Amino acid sequence: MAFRDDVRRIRAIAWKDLTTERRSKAGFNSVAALGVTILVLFGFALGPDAQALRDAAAGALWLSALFAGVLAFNRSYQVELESGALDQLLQYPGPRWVIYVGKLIANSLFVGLMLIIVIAVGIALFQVSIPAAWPSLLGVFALGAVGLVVLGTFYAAMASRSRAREVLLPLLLFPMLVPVLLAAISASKALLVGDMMHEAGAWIKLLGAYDLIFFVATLWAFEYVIEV
Amino acid sequence: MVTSKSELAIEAQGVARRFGARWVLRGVSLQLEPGEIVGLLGANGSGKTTLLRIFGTLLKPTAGTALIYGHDVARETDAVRSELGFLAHTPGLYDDLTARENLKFGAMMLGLPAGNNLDAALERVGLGHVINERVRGFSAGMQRRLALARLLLRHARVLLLDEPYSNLDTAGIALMNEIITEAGNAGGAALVVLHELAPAAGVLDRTITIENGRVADSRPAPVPRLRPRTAERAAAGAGGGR
Amino acid sequence: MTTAAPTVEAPRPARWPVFGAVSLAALVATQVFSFLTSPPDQNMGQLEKILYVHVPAAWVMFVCFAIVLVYSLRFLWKGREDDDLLAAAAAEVGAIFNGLTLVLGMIWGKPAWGVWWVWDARLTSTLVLFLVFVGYLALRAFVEDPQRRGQWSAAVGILGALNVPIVWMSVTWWRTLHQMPSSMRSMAKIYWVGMFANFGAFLLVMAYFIRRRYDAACTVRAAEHASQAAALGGLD
Amino acid sequence: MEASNWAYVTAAYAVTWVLVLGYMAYARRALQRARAEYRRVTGHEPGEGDAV
Repeated sequence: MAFRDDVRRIRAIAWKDLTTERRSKAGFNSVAALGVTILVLFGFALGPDAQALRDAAAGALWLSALFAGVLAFNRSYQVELESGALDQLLQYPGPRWVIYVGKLIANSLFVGLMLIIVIAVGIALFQVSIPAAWPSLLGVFALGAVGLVVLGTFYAAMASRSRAREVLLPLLLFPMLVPVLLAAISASKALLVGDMMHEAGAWIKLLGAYDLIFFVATLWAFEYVIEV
Repeated sequence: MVTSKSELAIEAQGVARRFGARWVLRGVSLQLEPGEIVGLLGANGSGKTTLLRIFGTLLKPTAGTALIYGHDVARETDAVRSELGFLAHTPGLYDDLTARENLKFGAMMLGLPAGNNLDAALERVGLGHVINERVRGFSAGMQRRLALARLLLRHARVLLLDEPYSNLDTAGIALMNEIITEAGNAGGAALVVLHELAPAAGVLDRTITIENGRVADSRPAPVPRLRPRTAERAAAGAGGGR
Repeated sequence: MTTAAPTVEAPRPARWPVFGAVSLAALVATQVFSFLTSPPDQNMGQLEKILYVHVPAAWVMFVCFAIVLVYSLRFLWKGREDDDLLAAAAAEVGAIFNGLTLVLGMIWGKPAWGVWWVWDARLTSTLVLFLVFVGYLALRAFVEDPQRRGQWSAAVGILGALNVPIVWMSVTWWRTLHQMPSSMRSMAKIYWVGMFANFGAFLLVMAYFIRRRYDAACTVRAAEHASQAAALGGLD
Repeated sequence: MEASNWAYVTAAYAVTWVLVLGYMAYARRALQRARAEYRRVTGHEPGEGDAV
């Protein structure tokens, strides 16, 4: 019974966040546009040589997603802070982790959609040919995105409510995401060239373990972060 | 010396709160019985809102104890939250949701049905004509009415209202008073932060003045509260103080 | 009558300065000892002597971050403010030793590898750890409310500590899947004696540092509590 | 190689000692400031009874 209440609350928060985000299209559009812009800038930095571009494609893609994603995470709490909505949100009874999970779902869809756009543009710009193992590649993107969103949503709950939120979120988040970035970039890179060394599997396992560990840890710690 | 649970609706014992180096509350003690409606007066920065937010589980006291129906606001937050109706200074609405969607969100979070009851609440606060319009276009007064409709959904035993009359027109003030009085007559307690007494005339039992973070004065309201017949009130009070 | 914020007492000035002097003397002694006992390495010449400070500094840094983890968990569990202050002191001292480890690693790297920095697994994960705890200290600097600062930084500290083995693993794979693994060459026994002696001395210095920083934090908080008592005008 | 190595070893130990002594001085100053503030507020030395 209590569990059904929690599920309903999670649904309410995810629905509310997504509806708000959908209605203010400007938010999503500008975040996705920023992701694409960063990708283009990477293209300039890496030069016109096709092979160099292809080699760096996976790294450029993930970094663009990361930089654009950071904006999305702070936005997710901006809605709550604008007219004191967080005060009301905290007034509802029930465990606090439902707020986190609701926001996690909304942010996952948001970042997932952005990632699709960035990937599509990246494939074209960096002259990448889609490998035969594309379902695994999709899995890598999903696992990497989850890692990104889990920690991003968690740290934004603090950063968005502190002074200097613009600098604090990346400062806290980026070092924590090193394993995700290494794993996602290495796995994508390996899969793009056909995974001759069979190293993608290990990275995918690492991504899965990372996601699981930090999902559980943040779920537990969220109450301490949001309640003060 | 904790009083037995549910004897008092709202109670503070030496509540103090510090922000940085500044002491906003310096040991506030007060008690509200079930059915009591109390106005909280005081100059700007005297600590009224801070006290209200402590009762509303949004701030933890730096020292002292605050209780709602015997539940400690710092520890038994869930029990306290299911008793509370909190109207903050800001309406706390989502601008890109419609009036009805804002209520629907509240109802879902509270585990209430989201059907005709929402429209009825909106009608009651005079927003029946803008049910499906987005809050972004609402005036400040309309937003406050919507926040009031959301408050009505909760059927709370304790109302914490922070300057509830600001931005409201005459009809809105009358509506607010009606809702506060109803809650009081049903045995609920209300703590109302005010910066002037006039709009709350005939609503309050008592006023408490906060000065410099302490209770400076507690006295009966200048205009006594209009009550229904005593028998009803006694019955309602007994029911509320169960 | 309950009090939400447990009080912190100002520690009286004790014999910690003596302890500090002793630990400094120990550090001098162990360094002299290791200098005298270590023969020059065949390949590295005198360079091996850097390891006597580099490796113990890295170990001490891990000890510090273990303290951060333990006391952060304890703070969230019990809510005692002094646990938070101790975790913060350990984080700061840990960051100092972390920075020392990095600089010494670079000083070692220049003659050994010919460059100041290589993306070696050890150096890289030490750098990542350093950044995590710079974030921890930045967060503390940006948040005033003690309760909020305590709970937030405890969460950041716990997640950061949780990340250490994962970072280590990922960076190691990242290196070894493409290149030869970088491992320490086997060393003569006499090096290990010097290493552990230095580690012991560093531990004493670490304990002294943490204690001093913790004392300072407690004194500051106790002064604030005292001004609270004054503000409350004897209202207990 | 030998000669230049000594320079690196010296640098390493210099960095270590500068850091250790520097941090020690910093910690000492911070503690003294905290104690001065405590004396100003309470009118007595830290640790002399009256824990709140």
